Amino acid sequence: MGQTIVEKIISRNIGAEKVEPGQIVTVKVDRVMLDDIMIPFIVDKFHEMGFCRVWDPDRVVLIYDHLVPSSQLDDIRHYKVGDEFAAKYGIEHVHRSDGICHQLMTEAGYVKPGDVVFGTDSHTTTYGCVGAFSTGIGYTEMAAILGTGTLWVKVPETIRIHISGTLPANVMSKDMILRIIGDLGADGATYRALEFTGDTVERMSVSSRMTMANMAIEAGAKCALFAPDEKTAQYCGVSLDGFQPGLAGDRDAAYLKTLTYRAEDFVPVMACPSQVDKIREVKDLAGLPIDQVFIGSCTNGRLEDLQAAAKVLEGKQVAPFVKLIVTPASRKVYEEASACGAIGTLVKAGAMVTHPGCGLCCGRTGGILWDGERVVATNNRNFLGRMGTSKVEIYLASPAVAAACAAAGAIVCPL
Amino acid sequence: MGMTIAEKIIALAAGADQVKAGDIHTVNLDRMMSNDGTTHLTVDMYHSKLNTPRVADPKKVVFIVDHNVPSDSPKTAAAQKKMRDFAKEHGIDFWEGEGVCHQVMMERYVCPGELIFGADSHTCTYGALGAFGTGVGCTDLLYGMVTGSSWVLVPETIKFNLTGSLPQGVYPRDLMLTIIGQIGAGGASYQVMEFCGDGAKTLSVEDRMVLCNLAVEAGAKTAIFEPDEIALKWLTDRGRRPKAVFKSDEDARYVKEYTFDLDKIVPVAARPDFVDDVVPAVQVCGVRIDEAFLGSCNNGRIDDLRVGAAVVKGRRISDHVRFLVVPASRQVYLQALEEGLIDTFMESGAIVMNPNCSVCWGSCQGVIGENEVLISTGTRNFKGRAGHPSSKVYLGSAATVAASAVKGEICTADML
Amino acid sequence: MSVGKIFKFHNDLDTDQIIASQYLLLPTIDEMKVHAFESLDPEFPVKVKPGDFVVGGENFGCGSSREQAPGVLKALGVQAVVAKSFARIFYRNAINIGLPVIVCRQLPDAVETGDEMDLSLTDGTATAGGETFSCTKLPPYMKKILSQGGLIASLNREEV
Amino acid sequence: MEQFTGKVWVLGDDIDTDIIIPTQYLALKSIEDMKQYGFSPLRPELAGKIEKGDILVAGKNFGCGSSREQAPEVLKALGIRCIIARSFARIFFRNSINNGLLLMEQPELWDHVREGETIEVVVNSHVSSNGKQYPLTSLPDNLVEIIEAGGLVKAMQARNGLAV
Repeated sequence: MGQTIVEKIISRNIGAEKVEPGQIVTVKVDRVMLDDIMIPFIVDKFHEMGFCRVWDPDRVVLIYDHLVPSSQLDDIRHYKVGDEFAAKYGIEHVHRSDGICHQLMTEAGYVKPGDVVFGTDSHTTTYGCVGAFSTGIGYTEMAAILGTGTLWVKVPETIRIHISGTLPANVMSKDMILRIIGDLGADGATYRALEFTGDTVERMSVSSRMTMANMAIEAGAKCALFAPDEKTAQYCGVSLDGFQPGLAGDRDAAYLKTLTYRAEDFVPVMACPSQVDKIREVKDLAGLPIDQVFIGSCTNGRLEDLQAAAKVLEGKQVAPFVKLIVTPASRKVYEEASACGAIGTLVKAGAMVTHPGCGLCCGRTGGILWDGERVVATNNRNFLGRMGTSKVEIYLASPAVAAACAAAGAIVCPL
Repeated sequence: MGMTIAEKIIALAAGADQVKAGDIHTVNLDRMMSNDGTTHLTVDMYHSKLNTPRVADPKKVVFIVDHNVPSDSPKTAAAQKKMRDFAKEHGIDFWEGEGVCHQVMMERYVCPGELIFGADSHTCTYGALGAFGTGVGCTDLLYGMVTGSSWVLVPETIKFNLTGSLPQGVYPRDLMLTIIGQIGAGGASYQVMEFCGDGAKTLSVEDRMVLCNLAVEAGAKTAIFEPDEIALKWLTDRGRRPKAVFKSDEDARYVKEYTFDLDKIVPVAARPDFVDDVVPAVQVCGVRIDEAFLGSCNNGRIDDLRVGAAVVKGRRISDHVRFLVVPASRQVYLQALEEGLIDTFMESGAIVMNPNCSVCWGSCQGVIGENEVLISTGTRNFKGRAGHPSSKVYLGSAATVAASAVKGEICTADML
Repeated sequence: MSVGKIFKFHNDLDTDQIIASQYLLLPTIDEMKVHAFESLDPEFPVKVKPGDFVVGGENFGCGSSREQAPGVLKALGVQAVVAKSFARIFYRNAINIGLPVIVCRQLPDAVETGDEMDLSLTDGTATAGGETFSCTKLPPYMKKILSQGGLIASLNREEV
Repeated sequence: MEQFTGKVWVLGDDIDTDIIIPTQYLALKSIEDMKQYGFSPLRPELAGKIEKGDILVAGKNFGCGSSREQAPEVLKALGIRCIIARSFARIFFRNSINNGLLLMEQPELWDHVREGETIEVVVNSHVSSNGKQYPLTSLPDNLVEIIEAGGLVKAMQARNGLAV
């Protein structure tokens, strides 16, 4: 009997031949990510637990992203606590204004195929895009990992998502994952791993895969994995070792179920207020007037996303009285988007380009809205009140759709 | 009796042949600007306090959202929505995210000879083009919007004779801070600061904006330069024409005269918590900083970004410093992008934001914490201006701010 | 006018101290007023009673054009502001909303916070500590605005 | 066997962590400062009404969304004794156990229970509402260990030789 990707990673991690779904095991942690919102809480728990050293400072990454730039006085405390903790325990990987945690973890090479990674943010599932087992945890567990380097996990069952064929021109990986979440439901993958396979997936860029792994949590998934390939190796700046190339689900692995999609069947879609699994085709929503568009986040703030938006907005202007806010996912993305002209195109079209960070997606600043306003956003959640009051309507979409809506001042489907 | 430029502008707006300091006149306003710091209150008053709500001439009114951009809270969003809805309903020019209001006004509206009210104290910036711009409150602005007119007390004028030219590494901001340091925070209260002399001819329109913009920090009602060929070319390049080109008469009355030799100006800094507490920058070197800010309607233009970028190029911002770089407008941002300045700032580790008031406004972007120290190219260093009441703000030139960001403590650019 | 208690502040008292930027976008003046003078005296909004006075030195109200500054003082019931001199936008704003602003060169140095004071706008005098100080009279134009209850009230009256 | 009664508050499906405690309050200094904002996007009045010992009954996927552990901590600070839902999102589940907040899955109770009624819970056995009993399953052993230790912090304190 073969194994799925997540089973293989866990087996290797614990030195077992094989693990079974449902089995509870203790894994050795390869890397942890601590984000600025949670740092003071983690530090408090760490000390309360009685630890006096971090198990392996080189495996710890601190990232300030939700609170950058500071918008409230309380934010400063989080930087200070992080800086002091890093200095005291010899943690050198501290990113103070370089972008969103999930983007940096993969982009800066902190995560490699086959790694076991935990982060204090639910979108830690993102690193499955390079074939790592990664998931979000709370600050108490993070404090325990910092002291022990281990964590218990239940081996998840795996749902396979198989996609083959060629995507229509106006469809991005965001449209695919939204549709899949709609099909699974917001809790359809709770406690489970997703594994993406098929020639469509194989042809996708690592960035596109990242969008899908990122959003797996919106179906409740514990993690979401793609088999690492040459593209992955190049992205991570590694050559695949003896273990990594075989890190694909076995033919005879036991999947809980397999969902099969034809790429040609995907169309541009949106998640409607206020559930991520409330999916409708963009064409059915066409004409709804909008007040704001947000392009950014760990879901869709990468170079290819900004390029897709710039392509739509080239030579066009954002509609009157509509705001377009663009927040690149990282400093590197910003620099590359500047070099290729995408930033220039977007700013000329009327966009406000902010510094890389979580921005509006985490709802603290970056374009908060008021009662009755409607926003089209490329991020991962449209929960009630997430971007302002509970009377703000949030529609989630791909960067191409979002850009088209910005120009039209209404929901519209790009060609 | 001759008149000064300011008196001539008021006379024209009042339809009078002659005005003199101390007179109160009813004037027609050429333009009114209001931003998101107060417009929600103006709109509320419009709806709740007027017997006959109306806008005399929507074409003379400009609304600019620049203070909290992008919006930082539901309350901000509500205030801005009120403004947006009102502009939409009345056909008022509306800009959001385009840049700091005074920069946008200069780029798109201000013409020599105009009398402009802005619901923001730094409206005095427009004197760089020979316009009379002055800051008012939202009640004044509302009255102006409804009637197209207002009352003004004709101010006295102080002449600032500028000679020589600024040395390398010394900037118009150093000059203006030096002037304010000398005459004091109330040194030109209710008065007009008129800049003239050979030294004035060495200054670009952007340089003149730096001087005029800070005039309110000396209490001035406005500041003004004669619209010379430099100003008129600047205006023509942007496709606009003057309303009137005024020079002060030979026998115009000045209440006081000062002469400043530009050659003698050195890099300076204003110490917390007063803009007129100005000392040579070398005297404050060594103060550890937590944040640095390059931007604002005073010092966020392309010249300033060039100066800052030249300092940080090939260097890293100190680990413990948050260096916010915020171009004053979309046009400035695009120019900086084209020149590679934005890339230079990003590579150095700076935080680059969309054009807005940012740290200078001190309420929602780059706020500083308890006992933190900021060095800024903003307009003010009042107690708590940038965040916690215990925090401290120093004002310096773009070069000093950028150099300090690299070093992690206040230093001048030549000390790196 | 009647007797009120004095709250005295320093020279060059700027509008950021009267009401900080972070509160300016609150929906109403009433929501802002509880933050008046927060950096200097957080208890001020509780301690000040209707009819009390704010006394300043030179250049009172310098800084921004925020009308919220005189607005919160008026909303807290401050009877008048007396200072050696005023920054012009603050002065204009105060008149426009009907808050008396009185220039008096001598009084500020002779009084302290907590002293009682009596102000007569018609006589142009202020009395504190048994001493009477003469104040600069308002120009008739501004007096008219003030007596009509502010600029908007005067506009509405003209239209009647 | 542990048993208790409590007054019921009823919530729907997919109650996410942004509803339980919105992001804008997450950087407040303490859970005590945050708790007044619990459920504010959905039912702003609720935080003020919940009393110590009350029970939340919810639909499926309770606690979905972010990994913010402030969510179970806020509920605990409000005095919630336990949550009975048709199902829980996994990070919320882990975070609750680690904080000693009792969670139980029960597929049918939600369809029948009414807000304001008092129900009786017998842990690992059943819950009684309106004269009817609904079965409860028991937790896996490793979780029982954490709960028995008094939460993860206490478990770690014991490991580090601190007096508990």
